[in-house]
Amino acid sequence: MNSIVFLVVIPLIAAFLSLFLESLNKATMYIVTLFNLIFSLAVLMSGNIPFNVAIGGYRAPFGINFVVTDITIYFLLLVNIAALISITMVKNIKEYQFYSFYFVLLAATNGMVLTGDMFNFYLFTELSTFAIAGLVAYKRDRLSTGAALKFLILSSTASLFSLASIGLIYKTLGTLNFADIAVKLSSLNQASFNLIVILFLSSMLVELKIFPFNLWVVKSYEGSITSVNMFTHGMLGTAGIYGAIRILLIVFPNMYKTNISTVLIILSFMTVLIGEVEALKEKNLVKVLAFSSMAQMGMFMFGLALGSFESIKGALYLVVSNYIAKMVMFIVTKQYSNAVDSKNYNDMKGLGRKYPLLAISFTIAALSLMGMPFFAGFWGKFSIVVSALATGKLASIGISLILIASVVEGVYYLRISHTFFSEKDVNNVNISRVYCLVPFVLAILILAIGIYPSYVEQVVFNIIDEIKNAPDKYINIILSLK
Amino acid sequence: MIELLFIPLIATLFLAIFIKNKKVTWPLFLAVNGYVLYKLYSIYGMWSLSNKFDIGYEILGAKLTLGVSNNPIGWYFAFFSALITFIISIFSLGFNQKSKENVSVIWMLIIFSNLGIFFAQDWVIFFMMWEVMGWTSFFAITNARDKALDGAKYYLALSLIGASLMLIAISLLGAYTGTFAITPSIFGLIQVINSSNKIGIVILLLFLTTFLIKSAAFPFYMWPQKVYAEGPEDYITFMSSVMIKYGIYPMAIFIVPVVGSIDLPKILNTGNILQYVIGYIGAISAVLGTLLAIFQTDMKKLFAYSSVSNMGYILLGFASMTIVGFEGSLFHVVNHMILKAAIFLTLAAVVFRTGESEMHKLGGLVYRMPLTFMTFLLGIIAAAGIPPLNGFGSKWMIIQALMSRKMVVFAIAMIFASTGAFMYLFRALASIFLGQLPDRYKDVKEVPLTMALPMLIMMVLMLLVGVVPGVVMKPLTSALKAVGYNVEVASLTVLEGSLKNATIDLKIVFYMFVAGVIISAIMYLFGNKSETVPQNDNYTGGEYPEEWGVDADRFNYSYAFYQPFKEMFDPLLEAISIDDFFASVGRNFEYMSNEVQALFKRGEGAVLLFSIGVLLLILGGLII
Amino acid sequence: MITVLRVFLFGLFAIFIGLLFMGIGRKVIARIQLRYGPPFYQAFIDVGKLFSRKSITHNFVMDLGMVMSLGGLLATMLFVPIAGHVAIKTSTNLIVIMYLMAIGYLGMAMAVAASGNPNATIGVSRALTMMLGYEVPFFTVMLGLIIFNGTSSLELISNAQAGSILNWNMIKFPLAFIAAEIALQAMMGEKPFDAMIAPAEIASGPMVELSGKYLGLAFLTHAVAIFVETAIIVNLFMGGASNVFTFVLKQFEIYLITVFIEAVFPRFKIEQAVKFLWTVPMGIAVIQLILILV
Amino acid sequence: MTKVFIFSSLSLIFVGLFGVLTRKNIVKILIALNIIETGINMLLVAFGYIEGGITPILQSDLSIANLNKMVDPVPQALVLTSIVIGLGTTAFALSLAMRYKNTHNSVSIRAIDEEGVNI
Repeated sequence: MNSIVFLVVIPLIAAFLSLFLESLNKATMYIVTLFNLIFSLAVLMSGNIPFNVAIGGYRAPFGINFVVTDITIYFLLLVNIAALISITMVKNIKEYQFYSFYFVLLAATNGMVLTGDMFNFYLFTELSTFAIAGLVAYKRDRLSTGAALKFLILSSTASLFSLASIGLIYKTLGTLNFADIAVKLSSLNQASFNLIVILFLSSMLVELKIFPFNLWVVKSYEGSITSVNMFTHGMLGTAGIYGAIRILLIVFPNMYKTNISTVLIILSFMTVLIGEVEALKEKNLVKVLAFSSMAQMGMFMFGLALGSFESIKGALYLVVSNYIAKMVMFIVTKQYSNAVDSKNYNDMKGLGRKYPLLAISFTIAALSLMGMPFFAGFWGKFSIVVSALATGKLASIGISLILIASVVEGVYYLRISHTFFSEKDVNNVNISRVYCLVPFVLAILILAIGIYPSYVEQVVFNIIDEIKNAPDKYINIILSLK
Repeated sequence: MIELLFIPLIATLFLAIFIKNKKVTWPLFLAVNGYVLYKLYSIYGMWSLSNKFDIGYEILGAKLTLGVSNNPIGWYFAFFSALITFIISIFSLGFNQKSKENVSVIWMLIIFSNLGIFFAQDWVIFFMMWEVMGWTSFFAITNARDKALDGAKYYLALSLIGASLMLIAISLLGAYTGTFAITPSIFGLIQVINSSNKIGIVILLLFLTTFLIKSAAFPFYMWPQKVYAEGPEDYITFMSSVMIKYGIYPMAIFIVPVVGSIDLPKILNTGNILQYVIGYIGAISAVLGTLLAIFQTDMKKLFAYSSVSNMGYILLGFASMTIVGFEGSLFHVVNHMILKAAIFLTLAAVVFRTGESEMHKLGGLVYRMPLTFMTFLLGIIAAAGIPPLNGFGSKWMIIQALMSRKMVVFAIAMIFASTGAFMYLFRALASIFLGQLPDRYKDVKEVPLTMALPMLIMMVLMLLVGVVPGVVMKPLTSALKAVGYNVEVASLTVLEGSLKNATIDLKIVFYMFVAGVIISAIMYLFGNKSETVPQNDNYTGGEYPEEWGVDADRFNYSYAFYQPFKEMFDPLLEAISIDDFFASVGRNFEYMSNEVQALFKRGEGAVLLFSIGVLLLILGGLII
Repeated sequence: MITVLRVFLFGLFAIFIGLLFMGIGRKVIARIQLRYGPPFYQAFIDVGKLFSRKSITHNFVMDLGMVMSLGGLLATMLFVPIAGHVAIKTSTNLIVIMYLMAIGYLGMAMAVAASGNPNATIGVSRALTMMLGYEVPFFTVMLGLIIFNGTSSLELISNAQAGSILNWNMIKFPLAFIAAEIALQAMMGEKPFDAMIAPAEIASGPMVELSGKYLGLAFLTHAVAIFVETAIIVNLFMGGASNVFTFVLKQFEIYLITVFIEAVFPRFKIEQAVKFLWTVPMGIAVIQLILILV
Repeated sequence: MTKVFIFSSLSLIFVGLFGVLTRKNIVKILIALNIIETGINMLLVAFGYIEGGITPILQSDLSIANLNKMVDPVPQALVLTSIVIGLGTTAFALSLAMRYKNTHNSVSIRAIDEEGVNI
C-alpha cells in the first residue's frame, strides 16, 4: 500500500500547480479533496488495515514511515471530510495563495495523521500552522494580519520547544520512531522523561487550544473567513487531537504515572471554565464559537488526562460531537452573518423564522455541545463524569467545575438560539436554500448518534482497543516489518 | 407501552411541520393529549408492561440498556398529569386564536419527556428525559418573545445546575451500588448509607437538591415567579399545575423510601436528621411562599409563590414519613394540579380578555366574566383548603400526620401558611374580580366556549374530588399497595387520619355545608326583598354628581393591600433575599467574563502566557 | 327527616343563643360604662327590624357571599358537640372545624368586597391579617391538647376531662387557657382587637355598605360565630357539659370574660395587634406546648 | 567541547526567549525567534557530536575501523530541515510584518488593533 503516500504528495503537487492554474483552482481543490477522501475511504474498505509503509525502503526505526491503523484511518477520514465540507463554503476566491495554502494544509494534516515519526510529525505540524497562518491572513485587513502574525509567532515559538524535545528524545533514546520510542521509553530516567513530555506538550497544547496556550484562538477565528475557521477547527484541530491521542496514549503512556497528568487535568478544567465564562458576555457569534471550541477542547483534554479507558471513550465521543456540531455552527453563522452583514447575534433576530432549518441545526449542535441527552455530546459527557468521579478528588472537583461551566454554556447557547427565533421583520434577507441542507444533514447525524450510538461505539471501541493493546496493534506492526 | 412515548414524539414532528397553521396544530395537540390520556387509562393495572432498548453503549464495563416500564406511582402521576394537560389543551384551542407564536411543538416535546420521566426504569433514561424537560421549557417559556428571556434564562440555569448535580449523583450511585435501575438502587443506596458511608448521604443530598430545584422549594423558590410572569399563559398553566410536580415524583419513589429506612441519628425520637432537613425545607417554603405571595401585585407572581407554598406542604407530608402523610402528599399533588390549573386558567382568561396581569389595574371583572369568576372562586376556596372543595382533604391528612409524629414546628408552619393563604387568595379575588370595574374594561366579554368548557370541567373536578376524594385516593392507595406499602384501598368519601378517632367523611361535611347554606338561604329569602342599584347611588343618596359639577370618582382599595403587615416583614424579607444572592452570582460571572476577555483582547501577551504555561507545566511536573 | 329536623333545630338554637349573648353583652357593657343599656333581647329586635326593611345590593356576589357566610358558620356549628350532642354522627374533628369556619369569613369578605366600598375592603384586609395573627397561637394551643390526648376529635378531648373539675384542661393547662382566651378575644373581633371594625376610622369596615337583610345576615353570622367559638373553648378547656343548660352557662362565662375585656380596653393598630398576638399568647402557648411535649 | 556547545546553545535559547518576551517591535521578536532557533539547532548538533569524532562517511578503512567514533549524522540532517523550515517561517512572518506595518501604521505588537473593527 505504498500509494498511501499520495495522500500527502498529491496535495503538495497541487499546491505547486495552483500557482499557475488560476481559474481552474477551485476545480482542482474539489478534485484533490475528493481524491483524498475517496482514497482514504478505499483504504478503509480494502480491509488491509493495519499496515506500515516505509518511505524509501528504510526499515522502520531507521527511516520515516507512514502507518495506517484503525485510529489513523478514522482520523484521516475525519480530516478529509472536514476538508470537503469546509471547501463548500469557499466562494468567489480568485487568489492562488488561498488555494496554495489550502493544499499545503491538506497535505500537512494528512501527513500528521499518517506519519509514524516524531520529527516528521513536527514538520507536518509546522507546515500546517504555517498554512493556517497564511489562510488566516487571507483577508488582508487589520484584524486578520494581526491575528496571523501573532499566531505565527506563538506557534513557531511553541514548535521550537517541540524541536528541543525531539532533540532530547534523540539524544536519550537514539530513535525518533513512535513505536521505537514507546518500546525504549522504560529505560529513560524520570527527570528527562518529564522534560521531554513537558516540552513536547507545550507545543501540542497550542494546537489543542488549552489555556494558557490558547490566546491565538479567538483572534484568528475572528479575523478569518468561515471556511478558514472550519479548516482550523475540522482539519488542524482534528489532526491535533489525533496527535494527542497517538503521542500521549501510545508513545508516552508513562505520563499517567507522573504528575504531568495532574497538571493537565488542572489546565484542562481551567480551560473549560475560562472558555465558557468568557463566552457568556460575548456578542460576536464567531468569538462565541471560538471560546466554546476552546472549552470543548478543554473537556476533551480532561477526558484524555484522566487516563482511564472510560474517560478516553468519553473524550472520543466529545471529539465526534464537537467535530460535527462546530461545523454546523460555523456554516450557520456564516449564512446568517452574511445575510444581515453583522456578526453580532442580536442582529440576527428573526432569521430563524425565515430559515428554520439553519436555526434548528444550530440549536441541535448547541444542545449536543451542552451534553444534552439524545444528542451526540451526552454520551461523552456521561462517560467522562462517571470515570472522573471514580478517579479521585481532584478529578471530581474538576468535573464539578466543568459541569458548572457547562451550565454557563447552556445559557449562552440557548440565548443565541432564542435570538434566532425571536420576532423581527427580515424580508429583505436572502439565503440560498441549498446551504440550509448541509448543516441540517449534519444535525440529523448528531441526533442519530445521540439516539443510537452503536456505530460510533464500534469505532470508539476499535480505537480504545488499539490503545489498550498498543504493543500488538501498533508497535509490533511497525517494528516487525521486514 | 412504547407507543405512549412514540406518539408524542411523532406528533412533535407533525406539529413542527404545521407550525404556521394554527387550525391544524392545536386540534392535533388536543388529539394527541386525548390519546395519551386514553392510553394511560387503558394500561392501568398492567404493571408488568415494559420495553427495553439496547443502544450499544457501554458504561462502567456493562452494556447500557434503557428501559421504560409501567409502574404504579408513575402511572398515578402520569394519568393525572395527562388529565389536566388534556383539559388545558382544550383551553389552548381557544386561547391561541390570537397569539402569534406557537408553543405547541415544544410543549408536545415536554409531554414526551414528562411521560418518559414517570415511566423511566433506570436513572439514565430518567436523566435523559429530565434534561429534555430543562431545555424545552426554556424555549416554551420564552416562546420567541424577548421579554420572557430573563426568567427563562434563570430557569434554564437552575435546571441545568440541577441536572449536573443529578448526573454526578447518578454516576456515583452507579459506581457505588453497581446499578442504574431505580428500584434496585433504592436498596443499594440504603445499604451504602447504613454501612456508614458518607458518600451515600452525598448522593442522596445531590438527588434531593435536584428535585428541590424542580419543585421550587426553599432555596430555589424564585423561578416560578420569574417564569410565570412572562411565559405564555396556557403553557404556564401547565407548568404551574403539572410540571412543578416532576420534582415530587422522584422524591416519592426514591428519596422517601431511602430516608424512611436508613439509620441516622434521630431528633426527639420523632424522625431522623434528613427527615427534619426535608421538613424544614418544606416548612420554610410554605411560610416564605405564603409571605411573599401576600406582598405581590402581579397576579401570576402571586400564584407562583402560592405554588411554592403548596410544594412546602407536600414536602412536609414527606417529612412526616408516615403512610398518612405520604398519601396526603401524593393526594395533594393531584389536588394542587387541579386547583392550580383552574386558577391559572382563569388568570389566562383574564389576560386573554384584558391583557393585564397587575392586580391593582384590574377590578370588578365579575360583572363581565361571571363564569371565570365562579371558577376562580372555587379555585381559591380549594386552594385555601376549605371543605367541601378538594385541597382540604390532603392538607388535613398532612396535618394529621405531622401531629401524630409530634412535629409541632412543622404543624404550626403549615397552619401559618394555610391561614396566610386566605390573605393572598382573598386579595387576588378582591382585586381582580370584585370592587369597581374600570371604564377601560367596560366592553370585556366572557370567554368563548372552548375556554369556558375546561373551566366548567375544572369546577366539577374540584367539587368532585372535594366531596368524593375516593376518585383520586382509590387509584393512589391501590398504586401504593401494588408497590408494596402497607395500605388499605381507600373508600370513596372517607379519609383516614393517623390519630385516634380521626376519620372524616367528606360526604357528611358536604351535606353539612349544604344544610348550612339552605338554612341561611331560607333566612335570606325570609327577609324583605332587595334592590340592585349602581355603585354610586349609595354614596350620593340618589343625586347625580354631574348636576353638582363633580365627577364620580371610583375608589378601589387594591394597591399595597397588606401594607401594615408588609412593613412588619420588610426587614426579614430583605435579610433572606435569595434572589439577590443568585443575581450577584450571575453578576460575578459576567464580571469575570469581562476580566478574562480583556486578557484575550490584548493578545500580545500570547507568547508570555505561553511561556508561563510552560513554566507551570515544568513546575507542576517536577514539583507537585 | 329526623336528621333534617335536627340540623335545622341545631342551627336555630345556635342563632338564638348567639343573639341572646349579644344582647346580654351589650347590657353588661352598658352597665360597666354606667349606662342603662338596651334590654337583653335587643339583638332579636334589631334582627327583626333589619329583615323587615328593604335593602340595596350591587350585584349577585353580595347575595351569594352573605348566604355563604352564614351557611359556612352554621355548617361549622353542626360539627361542634354541644353537651355531647352533634347534629349528625361524625368525628368532630378540630381541623375540620377550623377550616370550615374560614368559609364563613371568606363569604363575608367576598360579599363586602363586592360592594365596592374601599372602607369595606380595608376592613377585610385587616380582618384577614388579624386572622393570621390569632390562628397561629390558637392552633398552637390546640396542638398541645391534641398531642396530649392523642386525638384531634373535639368530642374525645372534651370527654377526657369528665369527672371532677380538676380534670379540666383549664386547670391542668392554665397557660394554654390564657393563650386561648386572648386568641378568642381576637377571634371574636372584640377590643382590643377590633381594628377591622374600627367605626371611627373606616366606618365599621365590612359593614359599611350593608343594609337591611344583608346587615341582618351579618348579625346572625356574628351570633353563630360567638356560639361556635365559645363552644369550642368550653369543649377544649371546661370539659363540655352533661346537659345543654350547663353547656350554655359555661359558654356564657367565657363570653362574659370577653365582654369584660372588651369594655375596658382601647384598640390596637392592626400591626400592633398581630405583633402582640405573635408574642404574648404565642409565647405562652409555646411554653405550654413544650411543657406538654417534655 | 560538547559542554561548551550545549551551554552556548542554551544561552542562545534563553537570550532569544528573553527577546521574544520583552520586545515589542515585531522585527525584533522575529530576530529573537531566529536566535532561539539557532540555539536549538546548535543543541541538536551538539547532541550528535562526539569528542574527537570523525565525519560519518564510510570512505576509508580507517573510518570503518572507528565506527563508534563517528559523529551521529541524523541530527545534522534534522538541523538542515529545521533551518529550512525556520527560513520559511521567518520569510513568511516578515512579509506579514510588512503588511502589519501597512495596516497598523506601527510595528509594535501592542498596536491597539483588532478590537472595534467588528460590526
